Amino acid sequence: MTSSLLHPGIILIAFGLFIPLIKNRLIVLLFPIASFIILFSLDNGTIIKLDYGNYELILLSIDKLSRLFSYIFLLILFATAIFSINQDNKSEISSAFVYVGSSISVVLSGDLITLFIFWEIMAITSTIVIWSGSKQSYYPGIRYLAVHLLGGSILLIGIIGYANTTGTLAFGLMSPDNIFSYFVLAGFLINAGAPPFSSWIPDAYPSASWSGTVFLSAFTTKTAVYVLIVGYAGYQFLIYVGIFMIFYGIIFAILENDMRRILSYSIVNQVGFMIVAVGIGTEIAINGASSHAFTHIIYKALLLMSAGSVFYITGRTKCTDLGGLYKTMPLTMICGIIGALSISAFPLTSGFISKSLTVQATVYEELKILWLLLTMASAGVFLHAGIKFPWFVFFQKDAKIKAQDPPKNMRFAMILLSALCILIGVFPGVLYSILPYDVKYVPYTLDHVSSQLQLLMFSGLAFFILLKYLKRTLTITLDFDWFWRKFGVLVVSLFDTYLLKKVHTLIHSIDNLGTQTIRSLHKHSGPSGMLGRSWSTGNMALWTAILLGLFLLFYLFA
Amino acid sequence: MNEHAPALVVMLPIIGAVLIMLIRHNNLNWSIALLSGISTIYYSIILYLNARSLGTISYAMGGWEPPVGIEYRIDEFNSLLIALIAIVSFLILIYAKSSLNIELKKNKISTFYSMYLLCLGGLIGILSTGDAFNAFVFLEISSLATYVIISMGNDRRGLLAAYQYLIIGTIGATLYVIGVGLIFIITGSLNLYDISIKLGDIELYRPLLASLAFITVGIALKIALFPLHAWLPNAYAFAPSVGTAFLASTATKVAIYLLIKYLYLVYGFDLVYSNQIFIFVILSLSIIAMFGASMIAIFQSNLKKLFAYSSVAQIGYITLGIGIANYNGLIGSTVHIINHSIIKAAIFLAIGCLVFSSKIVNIDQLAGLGKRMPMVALCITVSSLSLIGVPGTVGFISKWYLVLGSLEQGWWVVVFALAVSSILALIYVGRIIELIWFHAPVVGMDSENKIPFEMLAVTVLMTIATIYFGIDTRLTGDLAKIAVENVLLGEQL
Amino acid sequence: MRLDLLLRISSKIFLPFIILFAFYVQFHGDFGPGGGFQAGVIFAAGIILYTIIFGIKKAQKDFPEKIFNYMVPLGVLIFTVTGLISLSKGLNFLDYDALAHYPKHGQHIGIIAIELGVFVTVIGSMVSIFYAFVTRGKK
Amino acid sequence: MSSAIYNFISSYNYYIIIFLMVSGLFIVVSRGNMVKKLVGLALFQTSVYILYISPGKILNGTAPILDDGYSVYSSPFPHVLILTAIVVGIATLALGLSLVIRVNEEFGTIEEDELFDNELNNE
Repeated sequence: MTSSLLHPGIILIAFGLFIPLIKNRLIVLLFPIASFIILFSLDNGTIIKLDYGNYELILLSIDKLSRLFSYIFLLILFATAIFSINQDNKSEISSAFVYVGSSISVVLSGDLITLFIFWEIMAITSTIVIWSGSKQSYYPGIRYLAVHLLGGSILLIGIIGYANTTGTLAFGLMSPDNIFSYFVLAGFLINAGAPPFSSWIPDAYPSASWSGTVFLSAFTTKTAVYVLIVGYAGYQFLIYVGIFMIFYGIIFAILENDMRRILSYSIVNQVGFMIVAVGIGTEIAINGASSHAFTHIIYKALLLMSAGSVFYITGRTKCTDLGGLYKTMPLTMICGIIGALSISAFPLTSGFISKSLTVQATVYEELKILWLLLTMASAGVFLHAGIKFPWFVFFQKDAKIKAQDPPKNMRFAMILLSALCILIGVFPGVLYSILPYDVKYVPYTLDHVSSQLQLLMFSGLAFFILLKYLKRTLTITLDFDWFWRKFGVLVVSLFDTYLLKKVHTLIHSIDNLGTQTIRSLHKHSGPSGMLGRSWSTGNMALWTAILLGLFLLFYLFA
Repeated sequence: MNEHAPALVVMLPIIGAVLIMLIRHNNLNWSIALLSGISTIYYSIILYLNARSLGTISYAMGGWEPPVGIEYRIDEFNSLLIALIAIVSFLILIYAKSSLNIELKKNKISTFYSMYLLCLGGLIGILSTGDAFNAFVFLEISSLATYVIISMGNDRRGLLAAYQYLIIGTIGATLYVIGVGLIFIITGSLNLYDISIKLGDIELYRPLLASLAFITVGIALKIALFPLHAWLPNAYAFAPSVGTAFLASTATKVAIYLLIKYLYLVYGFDLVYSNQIFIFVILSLSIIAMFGASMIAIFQSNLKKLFAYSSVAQIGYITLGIGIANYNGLIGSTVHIINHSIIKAAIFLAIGCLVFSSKIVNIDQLAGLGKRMPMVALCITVSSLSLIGVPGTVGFISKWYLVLGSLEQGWWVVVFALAVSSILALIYVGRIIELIWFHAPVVGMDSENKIPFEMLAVTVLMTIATIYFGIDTRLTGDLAKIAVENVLLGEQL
Repeated sequence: MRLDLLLRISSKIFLPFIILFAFYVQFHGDFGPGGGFQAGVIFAAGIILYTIIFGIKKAQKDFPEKIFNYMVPLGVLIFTVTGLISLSKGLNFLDYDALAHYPKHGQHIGIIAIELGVFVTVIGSMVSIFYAFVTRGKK
Repeated sequence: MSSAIYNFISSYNYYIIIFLMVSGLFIVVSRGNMVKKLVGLALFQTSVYILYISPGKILNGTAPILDDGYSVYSSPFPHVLILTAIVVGIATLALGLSLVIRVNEEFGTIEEDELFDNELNNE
């Protein structure tokens, strides 16, 4: 067991448990560094094994891909740890460390059981992170937990069945002939925020605290992307799932008013890109997916940090309540814009070089419709996250809020990540060198840069032309479908208000149904219900007689 | 003396019980109980080792050779359970002294020990006897002792619970005896092994099936299979904590063993499972138990009742394995008998600690327990996680085998039911864990009594066992495998 | 206490015979109808009759409740000790052959011993139950 | 004698057993009074005694006491069993009744319905 202490994930979990005892929060920053050093010192292919019944558990197995994901996880943990030094809620930080440690353990695990165990620890600890937000975050946390436990159960069924039918627990490319691999897939996809469970992300993440959201944004979905890359690269089905997620994220982000919810929807959308890439499954696509995960973690954390800073300082999150902060929070504004440009794949930012890989993969595979959709989606991303978020938060009308830039450590964290965004954008070779496959693609060609700039410019133009309509969408109006169709940014003709209303009432009725089910369950199973009440002796004897009679009757005809 | 171990494991607790009744000395009774407990463990382990090395042991009571005389028949399966029960009940005995001092009146304590040992002797008797009627006698001995134990609790509602259990338990035992009587009329024998041989030549199937029905329903009452479970929650809730832990971890398990014995060793696999209806009934009852009881547990506010309902649900898992009836399913059942015994002992002992220190009976009183009594809180948390079947705990092992078994049969519905019922279990356990760790303590609920070392030690030991056996499956899983391979499916394999 | 003279005198006369009959049934049990259970019930019936006629106070003075409470486990002890004796002689539990030099003789002794245990227990429990029910509510 | 009647008469003991069994169970189910329930229970158990003893009887057989005048004996075995069962039944009944007495002392009633409404389902 001594060797498992040298496991970068487990050591982080162990450290995390001690955080409540630590007074000086700067010490906490050492943990990711320690874990990084351990990981760095281990060679690819290092393995820790444990015997478990007839199977063996592989606690640690490193390859290029898992190394990439572990690095970025540690990096973002480090940055967020700096960012969250002012967070007084120690249980949040502690559980966040355990959460990150377990997601690194998932990434480094070599078999399905280990993966599952850490998978579940992730679910539980991330729920605690959500719960640490505020009093209102209790129910979102419960819903979040419910979705993840459902996913976990499906995953467990899949794992057991898969292990039983194939006789191996090793986690690699899952055989598509085996029905259980689809259970596992479903379990993974639920964590990735795939339909029909996409809504847990915007439901749960924004209800965490200003620092909790940053923690949450990076790990659960990206761990899911990792396991999808390992297990399901090249499954065509994933392309459709990804496309759905992309447009789901864009549409709802545009309709949304709360800045952190906007960013959460954009997580769905960005993960959609990655899943599309996983579905394509070629070398460049896998490179695209993993590099996109890498950069996305950085810029999404950056965006959420700037949103978190705004929330921390002003206590507001609604776009309609904010505005004009560029005067009082200039640094936050600049960092937010860098993140926004990154997410929109603006040249010289990190998003540009990673998203290009994915889009290029469709070109190589001659998937024309897919290419068109992805390009359109890129424009959509620019609209909601690239312009909408900074515009409404920092510019627009002046909301006359007294504010200033956040404390030193938060500023430092944001600057760190902004620098990374630009650094990767300017020197793509650094990122490309740690990708799982060799990269021959060169992002900075003239036509690519110019076409991207055109795309961004026109969608930016569209934004400002349509600003008055967009403003109305802040309260969800009738006009947004017209807006989409008119500019062809997205083909969402089906998605008119009528349908939306339908969906809305449907959701409502499902919600009602749920409440009513619980109520009726309580009526029957509760302490005073028919089932939960103490039965009278006669009642029990009657049941005995009935059961006996049934048995005898059955046997009479047997 | 080792060759007489089959008689000794039954008689030692009974002698202990008698001596306690006779001496009635407040300081001595605990020591006598411990003494007879430890000697029972010694002989039960010898019994198991002998059964392993020599094969099935047949012990003729009074020198009368079977099938005329009463035969004690020990194989790898029942000796395993005997050892389990002996060990668990001994540990609970260690725990009992301080707990009983708080919960019982002084003059009742020696009666309690006596009944405890009598019940233990009866349970071991059921396990070891090879005679159908003798099993009934032991069943009644243990049941009578159980009724007394339940009625002794501080809560006066324990009287109602005991009365109710008395009526229902007696009906169950009587139904069992009717079934035995029918077999006796058909075969003219009461020796189970003899019966199983003679049943091969029987052509009169209908009375045989009727006897199966009577025996199944009779034992089902004792094991609290779902629609017949209603006596159990009150009985567990209002008995003294020690009694609850003891009953929950042993009594129902023994009854389940009896059922398994009848289905596999007496009637035989072919007869029972040629009958689709039987499988259907037992499977559907198990699944209903898993759902219904968990559902009720979710809404309970009394802590002991909640876990009592969860016991009903867990019994559903065990009978599910019996219904699945293949190699893995049976291992699942067997392992879960052992595991659930350990888990429930741990949980109810921890609850006993709570009752001891601050009279906690309701769930809302648990709020902030993690801060007030971290050790006990941890025990409850870990063992209830084990109840759900979190990987790395014992509960997972049993569920694993059950899922494997139902997959082998191709019963998807069952697999699905297992998953969903785990979620239900998660909800009621989650409620508790949430209260324990994430809520502020209730004001004015400081612990009044310091929990004595041995109580805490036994509770922690049991909790560690739930984890240890979840990781190291040699002692539970492998022994269960041996039991199933050699005893239950001896002819099929 | 009222003066039910006839009842009291006749029951006083009958009581020794009832007890005697109980012993007859008890010791006759190894080769004829009878045995500890029946004998115990008869014996207990005698005491119960005595209680009914002379009242619970006098009965409890003459036959203290404590004795009967101890008789219950005592009988079981006699039973188990008999079994353990055969164990100590190397035979199976409750194998009466061990109790004497000749197996048949041993059987006789064994049955008597066992029935004695039953006898004691039955008297104890019968009278204890009776006392318990009668004295209830008078405290 | 027609065969139907013969069948009926030859197995009349079983009809008695079934009647006792069902009526005993019925009393347990239908009566709320706890003592009556115990009476029903006793009746229920009695049916079992007859179930055991009746097949042990052999026509023209005598009581199983060795005697030179007889060669056919009824089986003694069921009697032994039932003696045990009766003892168990007595013990159960005694315990049940004592519980009822205690219940009456504690709660002041032995009607189960009232007890359940007032005590168990009133949390």
